[in-house]
Amino acid sequence: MVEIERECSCEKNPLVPQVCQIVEITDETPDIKTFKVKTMEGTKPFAPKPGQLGMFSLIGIGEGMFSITAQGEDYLDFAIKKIGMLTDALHEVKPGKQIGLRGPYGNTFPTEGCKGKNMLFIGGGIGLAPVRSFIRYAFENRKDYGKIDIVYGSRTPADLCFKDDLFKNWPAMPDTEVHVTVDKGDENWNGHVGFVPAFVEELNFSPADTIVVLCGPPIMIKYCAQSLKKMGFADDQVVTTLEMRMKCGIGKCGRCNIGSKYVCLDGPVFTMAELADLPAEY
Amino acid sequence: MKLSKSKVNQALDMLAKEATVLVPMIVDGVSKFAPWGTEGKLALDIVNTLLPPKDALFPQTEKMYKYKVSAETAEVKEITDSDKQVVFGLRSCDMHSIDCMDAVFLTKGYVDNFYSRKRENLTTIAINCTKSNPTCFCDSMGVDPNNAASADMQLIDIGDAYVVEARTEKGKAVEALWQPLLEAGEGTATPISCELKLDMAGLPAKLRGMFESDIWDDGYQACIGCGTCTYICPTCYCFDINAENHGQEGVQFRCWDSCMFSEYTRMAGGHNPRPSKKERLRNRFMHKLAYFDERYNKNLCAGCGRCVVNCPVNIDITRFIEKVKEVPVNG
Amino acid sequence: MSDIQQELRKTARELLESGEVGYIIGWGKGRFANQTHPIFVKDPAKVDELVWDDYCLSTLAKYTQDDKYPEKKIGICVRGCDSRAVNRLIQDHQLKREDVYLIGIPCSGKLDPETNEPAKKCVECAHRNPVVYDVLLGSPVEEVPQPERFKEVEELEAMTPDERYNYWADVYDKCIRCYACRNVCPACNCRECYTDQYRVGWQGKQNNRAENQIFGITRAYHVGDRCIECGECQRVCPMGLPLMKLNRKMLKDINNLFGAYEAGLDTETKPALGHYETNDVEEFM
Amino acid sequence: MSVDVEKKNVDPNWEPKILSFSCNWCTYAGADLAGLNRMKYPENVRVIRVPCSGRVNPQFVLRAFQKGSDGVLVCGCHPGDCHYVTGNYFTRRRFLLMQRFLEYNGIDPRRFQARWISGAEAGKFRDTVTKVSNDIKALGPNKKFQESWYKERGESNE
Repeated sequence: MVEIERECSCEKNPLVPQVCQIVEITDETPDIKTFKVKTMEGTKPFAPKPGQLGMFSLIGIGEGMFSITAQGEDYLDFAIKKIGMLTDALHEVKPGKQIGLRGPYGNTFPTEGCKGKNMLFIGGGIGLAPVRSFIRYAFENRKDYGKIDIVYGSRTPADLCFKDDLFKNWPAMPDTEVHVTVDKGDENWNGHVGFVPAFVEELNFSPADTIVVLCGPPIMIKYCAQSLKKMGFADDQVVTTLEMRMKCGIGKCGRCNIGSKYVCLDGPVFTMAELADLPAEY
Repeated sequence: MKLSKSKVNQALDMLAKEATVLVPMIVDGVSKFAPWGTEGKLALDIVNTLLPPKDALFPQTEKMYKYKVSAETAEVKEITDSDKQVVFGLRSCDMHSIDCMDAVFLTKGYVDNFYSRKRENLTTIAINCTKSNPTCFCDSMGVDPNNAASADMQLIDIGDAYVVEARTEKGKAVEALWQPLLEAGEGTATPISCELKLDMAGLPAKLRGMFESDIWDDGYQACIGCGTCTYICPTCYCFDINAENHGQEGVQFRCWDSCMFSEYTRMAGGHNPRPSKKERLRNRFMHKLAYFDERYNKNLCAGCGRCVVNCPVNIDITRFIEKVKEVPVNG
Repeated sequence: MSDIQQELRKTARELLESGEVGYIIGWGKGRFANQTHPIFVKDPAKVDELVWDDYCLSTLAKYTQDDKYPEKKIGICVRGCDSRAVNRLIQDHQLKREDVYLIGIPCSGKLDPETNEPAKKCVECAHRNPVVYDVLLGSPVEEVPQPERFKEVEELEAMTPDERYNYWADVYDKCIRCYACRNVCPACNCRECYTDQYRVGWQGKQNNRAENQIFGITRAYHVGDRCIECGECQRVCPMGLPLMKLNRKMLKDINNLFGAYEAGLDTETKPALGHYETNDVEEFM
Repeated sequence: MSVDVEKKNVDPNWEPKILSFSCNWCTYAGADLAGLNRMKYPENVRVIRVPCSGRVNPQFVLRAFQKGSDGVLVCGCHPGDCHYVTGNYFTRRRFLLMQRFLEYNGIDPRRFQARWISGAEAGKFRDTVTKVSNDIKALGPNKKFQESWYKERGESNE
């Protein structure tokens, strides 16, 4: 049903980063921060399409591939969860820190192919970060898309990221519904409690003319995909984005392959139909 | 034109004035492509060196850029040096592996500048094989041991001399340089073929459907998970990128990595899509025999037999290929 | 030898059929006559794949580390070297004696597949008969004393420091860091090797002399008192590096400083670096 | 390839870099006491405090040489006085072997030493580091095991 666009181009050495600057750091949750990045001249480092990736490097410490969660006229946003050596160090830096950035890498969400369709965005935890780039794109081009549903879940209310978007900005958009759930509530939580896949089933979305964009922890993707299937969604109506250990970002270094496809170059965005043809090794 | 074997040393001397000339040598007991003029014994008679010449294009450790960092600032300076190199006396299988690396590093959207700079500066001079090792099976993998089609120059061993066939501009430049040494003469070599024959017809396609096959359940146990097979393989090209820090400055480098190592695919947070030797060995064989073919339309196995000889526990890709052949289709 | 092979297959069949063991680790034949490889036989009908010939070089005990909580006992063919490796692993609490069934095979040495001469590691072997087993096939062979155990080490010790440095620097320069020596070694049983924790900064991944020196020295030092002198590291090294000269230096000093010591002969003798005496040699006053 | 150039072309103002791993409970206190008593000891010794001499991984020593140290000294409590009862007994075995092993790999054993220095032995601390410093000055700069990065940059590297 949807065709995923694949393109890549590069003029300068794709493996050498450009020096950029972190201009702003926002705490999203106790372990997720959003880093706003500009070039040293104060411009946007590059113009990614929704779903694309950037290789973010704390020079001398390490490089990591992250999805670009938002972009503006002159900046890129990366929402990064503290999980390993690089991200631990990243969470310690202060605004003004100069970092290395290369990209954009990978393919993009099928923004064109989805035009005229209803959109169902499903995110879990930090999995909302890549999906958010598409959500923002859809709102910027609101008339191109039908009804928009956003389902988002995290472990606890404190772990919900992009709270402004979830509770203020997005619900205010026309013909849009935002459904939030947490695995475990607290005394101040009045919303839904439960896992995302079950919540999706509860909400019982209609598969008619709808495209699903799904990202979260592997186990959530697996069970959401089953739930969606039960509800009548076909494999090619469900788009997801994968992660793998990456080093080069340009399909050379070898490690992020799933079968003969490289997640950094041919992915990270795949439809469930495409994934069904690939070995289940991710 | 032909080059008498007695003049090979002179020919190498001439080349070495203009470039680093890598020739098959035995250096301290190890056969490898070493710079002509360094200590070692020229060994043009061995079929395969232990270490392939891939180091010339894709060094085990390659510096990419220097950096300086402070608490706030960062500075990056790309390292672009690349010298002229000649690989002399490489075999068809090793030439095939350069073709494979060209496909990886120079196509599919991005050109790898570190590789391409070295590649542009490299001249390849191949020599046909006059005998094969019992572990050689290149002709089963689509490689002709008598002729390396993509080399800049092919030398054909006719006994006491090599017939010189320059095929590209780079090859013709070498021929011009050698002009004073060359004599008129033609000749052919008796073509050889490998004793070890494998039937590769339809194998990549068949393997693609065998990801879940129980063929993988047997044989991986013996693997010790070392990197010998991948490091001595002429075609293995996977790499890792890391930094070497010295206080506030340092150098970013890339180095060979091996899909046989457990941390190769392990992500931050601990998830590893290929957690055991079974998945890792499957990926290696699949990559060699199926995935690469699917992506680049070539066998990533050149049939040189190095891994067959050197695996500490004799894991043998040729026996695996035979085993795949025996599996009934749709079975 | 073929008698032992017959007996081995018979024993293996019985063990598998009775359900005493889940599988048997032994040697199988490769494509070429001079090749064997470790095989794992589960099916009693396949015991004829087991061989015992002049090329059964691999030590097998390390494979128990891939299956730390076996459902049934693991049957392992053990020669002198394998049995010492089993003892070492038991002593390190990496293996339980009751988890393995040891098929002891006295061994009078194997051949180097390249030269067809007796393999170096076997020529230097001081314990040809298994030191621990549940069943012994054939009868014990005569042990060969090794008065020249440390001869190679002494030759190096006789050099000047600079000569030694250059000798080892040349060795480390050749290393390709494939880690075969580490992975094959029955004494290397850390769950995660320090080299794989390269992000911590122990070991850079670049291949150069300094990093290779760190690896070479640390590997030998980590193996230290656990080296059972099976010589596998040196056998599997694709670059043919003389790694046993490092391991034996450690052992020689242990012998000189702390008394006669050979690892893995039993599970009771405390490893040299795993304990201390209050009256040890004192040089640091 | 030779590295036996140590004594040649040495800058007369060259000062060795010596790393001392000192046990928190004894030697570090001893060094402290030396300071309190205004004892003078060579400033080219850098002290790294460790909880116990048993904490000193032999790799620390290798890394120190790799990163440009000219000498390494490991100091701990006297045998029998370990704060953790047995730590230094293990240190003793470990470094008896390590010293010999480094020597076997071509390092002069004077470049890597271990000493027992208690919290009261300020004078012994001063004497030991002074002696080690003088020994190493006499030996000249160490190039063995060093990363090429430092070798290329010569003496200006700090």
